[in-house]
Amino acid sequence: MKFERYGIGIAKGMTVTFRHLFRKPVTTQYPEERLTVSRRTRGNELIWSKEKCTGCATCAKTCPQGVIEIITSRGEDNNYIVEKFEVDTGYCISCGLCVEACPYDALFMGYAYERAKYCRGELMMAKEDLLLSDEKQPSGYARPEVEAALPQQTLLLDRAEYLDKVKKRWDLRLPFGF
Amino acid sequence: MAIKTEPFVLNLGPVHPSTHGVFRMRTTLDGEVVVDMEPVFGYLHRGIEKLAEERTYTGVIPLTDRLDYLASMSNNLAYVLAVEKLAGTTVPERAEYLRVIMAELQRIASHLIAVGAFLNDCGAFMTPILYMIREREKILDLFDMVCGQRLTYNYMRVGGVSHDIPDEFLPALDKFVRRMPGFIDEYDRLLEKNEILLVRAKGVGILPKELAINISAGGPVLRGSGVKWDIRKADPYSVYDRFEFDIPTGTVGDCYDRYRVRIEEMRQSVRIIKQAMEQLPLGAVKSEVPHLIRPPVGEAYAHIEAPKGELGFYLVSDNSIAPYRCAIRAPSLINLTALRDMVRGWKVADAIATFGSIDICMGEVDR
Amino acid sequence: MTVALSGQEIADKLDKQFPGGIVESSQDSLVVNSEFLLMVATFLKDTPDLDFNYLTAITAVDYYDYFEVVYRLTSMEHNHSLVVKTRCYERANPTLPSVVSLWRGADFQEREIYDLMGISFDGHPNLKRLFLWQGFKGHPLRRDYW
Amino acid sequence: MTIVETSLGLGGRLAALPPDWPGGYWWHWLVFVVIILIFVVVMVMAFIYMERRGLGRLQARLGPNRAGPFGILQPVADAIKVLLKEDIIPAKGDKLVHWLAPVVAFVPALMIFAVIPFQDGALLVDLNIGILYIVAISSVAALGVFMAGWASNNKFSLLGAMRDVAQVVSYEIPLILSIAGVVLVAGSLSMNKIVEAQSVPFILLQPLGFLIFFMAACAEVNRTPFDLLEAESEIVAGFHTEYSGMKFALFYLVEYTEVLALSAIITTLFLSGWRGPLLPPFLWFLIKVVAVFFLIFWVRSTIPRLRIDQVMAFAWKCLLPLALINLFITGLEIVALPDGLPWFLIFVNIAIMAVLILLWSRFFRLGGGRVEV
Repeated sequence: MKFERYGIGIAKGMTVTFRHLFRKPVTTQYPEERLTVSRRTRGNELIWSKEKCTGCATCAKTCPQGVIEIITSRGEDNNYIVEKFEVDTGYCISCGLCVEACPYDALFMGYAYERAKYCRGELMMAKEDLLLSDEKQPSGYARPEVEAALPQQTLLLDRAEYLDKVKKRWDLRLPFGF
Repeated sequence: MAIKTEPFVLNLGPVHPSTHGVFRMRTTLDGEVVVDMEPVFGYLHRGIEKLAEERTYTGVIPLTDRLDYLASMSNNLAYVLAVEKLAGTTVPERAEYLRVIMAELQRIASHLIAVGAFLNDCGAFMTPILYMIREREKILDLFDMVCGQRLTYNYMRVGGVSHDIPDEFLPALDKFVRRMPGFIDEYDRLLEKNEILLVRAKGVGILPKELAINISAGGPVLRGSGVKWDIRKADPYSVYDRFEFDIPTGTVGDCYDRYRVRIEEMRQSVRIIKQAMEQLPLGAVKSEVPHLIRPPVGEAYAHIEAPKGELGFYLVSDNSIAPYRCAIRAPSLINLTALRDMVRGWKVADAIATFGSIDICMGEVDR
Repeated sequence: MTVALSGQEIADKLDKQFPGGIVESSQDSLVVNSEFLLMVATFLKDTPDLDFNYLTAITAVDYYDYFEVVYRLTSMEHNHSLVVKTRCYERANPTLPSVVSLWRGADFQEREIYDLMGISFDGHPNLKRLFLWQGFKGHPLRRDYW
Repeated sequence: MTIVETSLGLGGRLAALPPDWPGGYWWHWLVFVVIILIFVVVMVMAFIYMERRGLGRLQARLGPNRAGPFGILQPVADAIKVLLKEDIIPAKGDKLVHWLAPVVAFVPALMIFAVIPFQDGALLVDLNIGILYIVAISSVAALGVFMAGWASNNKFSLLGAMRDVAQVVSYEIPLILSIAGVVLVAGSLSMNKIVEAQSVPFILLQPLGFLIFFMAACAEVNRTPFDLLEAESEIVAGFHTEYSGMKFALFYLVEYTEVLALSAIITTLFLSGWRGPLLPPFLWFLIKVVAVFFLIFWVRSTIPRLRIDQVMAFAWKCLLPLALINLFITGLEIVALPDGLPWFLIFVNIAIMAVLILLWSRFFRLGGGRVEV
């Protein structure tokens, strides 16, 4: 006679949950604790280099959503002058194909991820909004030279060690995280 | 004396806590018993097959991310395999291995969500799914490291993959692969032998072997019914013929078998990743492919073993830069064919559990 | 490895059985006259050395002149596959026989084709639109739909 | 004792009371009503906080920790949020019944506390049939739930309400039978007397009774694994699908009040109530209540939900026979040893419990429940 279903499975499961009471929680306290994002992150903005862009419009052709609008005029040295470079980031799906396609490394994905806007109109990015600035840093997506300079990503895998390093909220320092 | 009862119609969905998206089950109930059930789709229909006809061959890859959004890598892989077959592109060895690693990581991630959601549907209040999301986060971190996105990866390209892995990827992957079996054991301890789960899932929602084949089920649903059929073994694509792994199968095809098959598949995936890491060669990750691909006139079908079943892309080319037709064999949709047979006569709670055990993703069902 | 059976070889076999049933055959596929579709499908499913018990997928392609419906069959027993096609030349009200009685896996896929391509399937138990709502005008996957 | 003394002292000034009533009746009444109300509201808030933080920790996350230090004001924030919400009544619902349902559910839940002894003699009324009163009152709450389900004009609500009625009626029987065992040992129905009789906690003398009571009571107050009536993965929110605002808050309060009552009753019946060394009795009572509550939400965090027919089968085929056997064995022990039960009976009873559970596990069947349609 074999006894197997007298509650042993439930008891086992309860030990598993009980053990979690003494583990560190994996949650990140977001606004206070910020993890370093991937070096190749495709943040929700595009960065455009005025100097490098030749106005070839490869990006506009590649974009699957057709959100890049580019108008050029003929300059003095037989080169293109970019009159208009507009990205409707509301329709952008952050696929990064434009950045990969750019033959002159003039486009970058943004490193920031908190670029929500309050109205739809602000999502329309013109030339000036797309330029590199202190706030707008490029990510290393398809740009190995940028990637090398960026800090390493924090992984959940290394979270236990990571937690000891960051400045902790005071209630996180208490036993069991309470 | 028999009690006179009257059936009534209850709409489970489209907005319901456990329909995994916007699926609707129009159930006819007699008390608690499901007398009839009709699935209603289309709330997430975005016309991806039509959209694909308007985009370049590379531009379709981001669309495939949005099919089964819990397994974007697998979708990418199936699509690029089809284009490569169509255009006759060769793929460097290293890229093949990277694809396998990514696809298997993705399988683990998708199965974690599938199992977690199934257990949640059975009423285990959030605990299993939260434990499983914790592990899935680690996989998403790895994907993020490689391709900069956590859900819509857009990683595979025709003729390879878009980027080589960064230096810190392999140590992190190694750490993950070493830890993952322990976590799978923990999930087993949590609920495998739980009496309540057994009574809820064993013998419930049975899909017999013959019916499973007849409805063209795929993936864990087919294997849970005891059919040893895995495209990675039956029709090896990429470099799957170089790895050793088993195909776990169930016996009767109930919810519990499907749940066990998914758990075992995660172990096998870890095994494949380990072998792929050992064999990973050096070299290029992308072959020379023109910016705008113009495959010759013709057609090609490529299928892979996606986490949810056989995912196939049927491409017809008319030698232009966009596919003439891009048809998708969506496993989630086809696996639902027998849902009515599986839930009829069971209680509402069983209908939910059975539906959860099939594991669908509405993005793929409705396309 | 799943062996893709040559359409020509199968066509030779079928030609004796169903004279006039095979329109065209190539290495990859064979095209069946739509009137013979159900008979050919039954033969392919029930013949022991073919034994196509698994219907992988059904798709339809619009070539303006005709619709081509592609049946992708697999045998799990012998691990081989075959592509059967059939054509439908009418555009206003294209009709094909349904294979749901043989493979129930065709159920939703035929409904999907009916919905998006506008091909009706005779003998389908529940031929309704799958993704779009009843009363939707047109069939979006046709090439002339805008 | 101090509270009672004060209340008696204050009551001495009231002259117009009937001579056979204790002098401080009205003062006693007033003081304890206020105490119970404050106790219930504060403890419910504490329970909500503990459950949310505790579940968070059990599920490898933090739980709410934003509102106030440690998130201690989270229940307050929740309450404010829920009270500010629009009150919606379904257009085709029965408005009066819809309005009445939360009240009908809440009042009996609160009334249970009338007989819970917080410490020796500190209770609203020491009814000599205390435990019988609890059993009677607690089943009235099911009426409120059913009214809510019926008046909502929603099929999910109705399914949830039907499940609740079926479940409560079935589990009442093993519940009472397991209480009967305790009453036999204690020799009284009065809650205070039951506590006084527990020189050894009855959980040791009545281990099987405790298990049966715990499971049946969990089913009575609809906690996992018997939370069928609000099974969120099946019937959305069960009977309170159509409730919002204040009325929803009231149902939420009912749920936690019932759990608090359950913890208090278990403490009183099986964990020797306010008795304990060193610490003051009231604190002992609180500690035990919280410990029982921890067990309840620990169970909730771990195990899945049963199906309705399995719930019913469990009540009638497993709990009821076991409760009867338990009552029989207890009766035998009492008859055989009329001078009080000796300590070695603890081991005997635990052994009996183990044997019975093992025997009943043989009846465990899988895969049933399909109906031909």
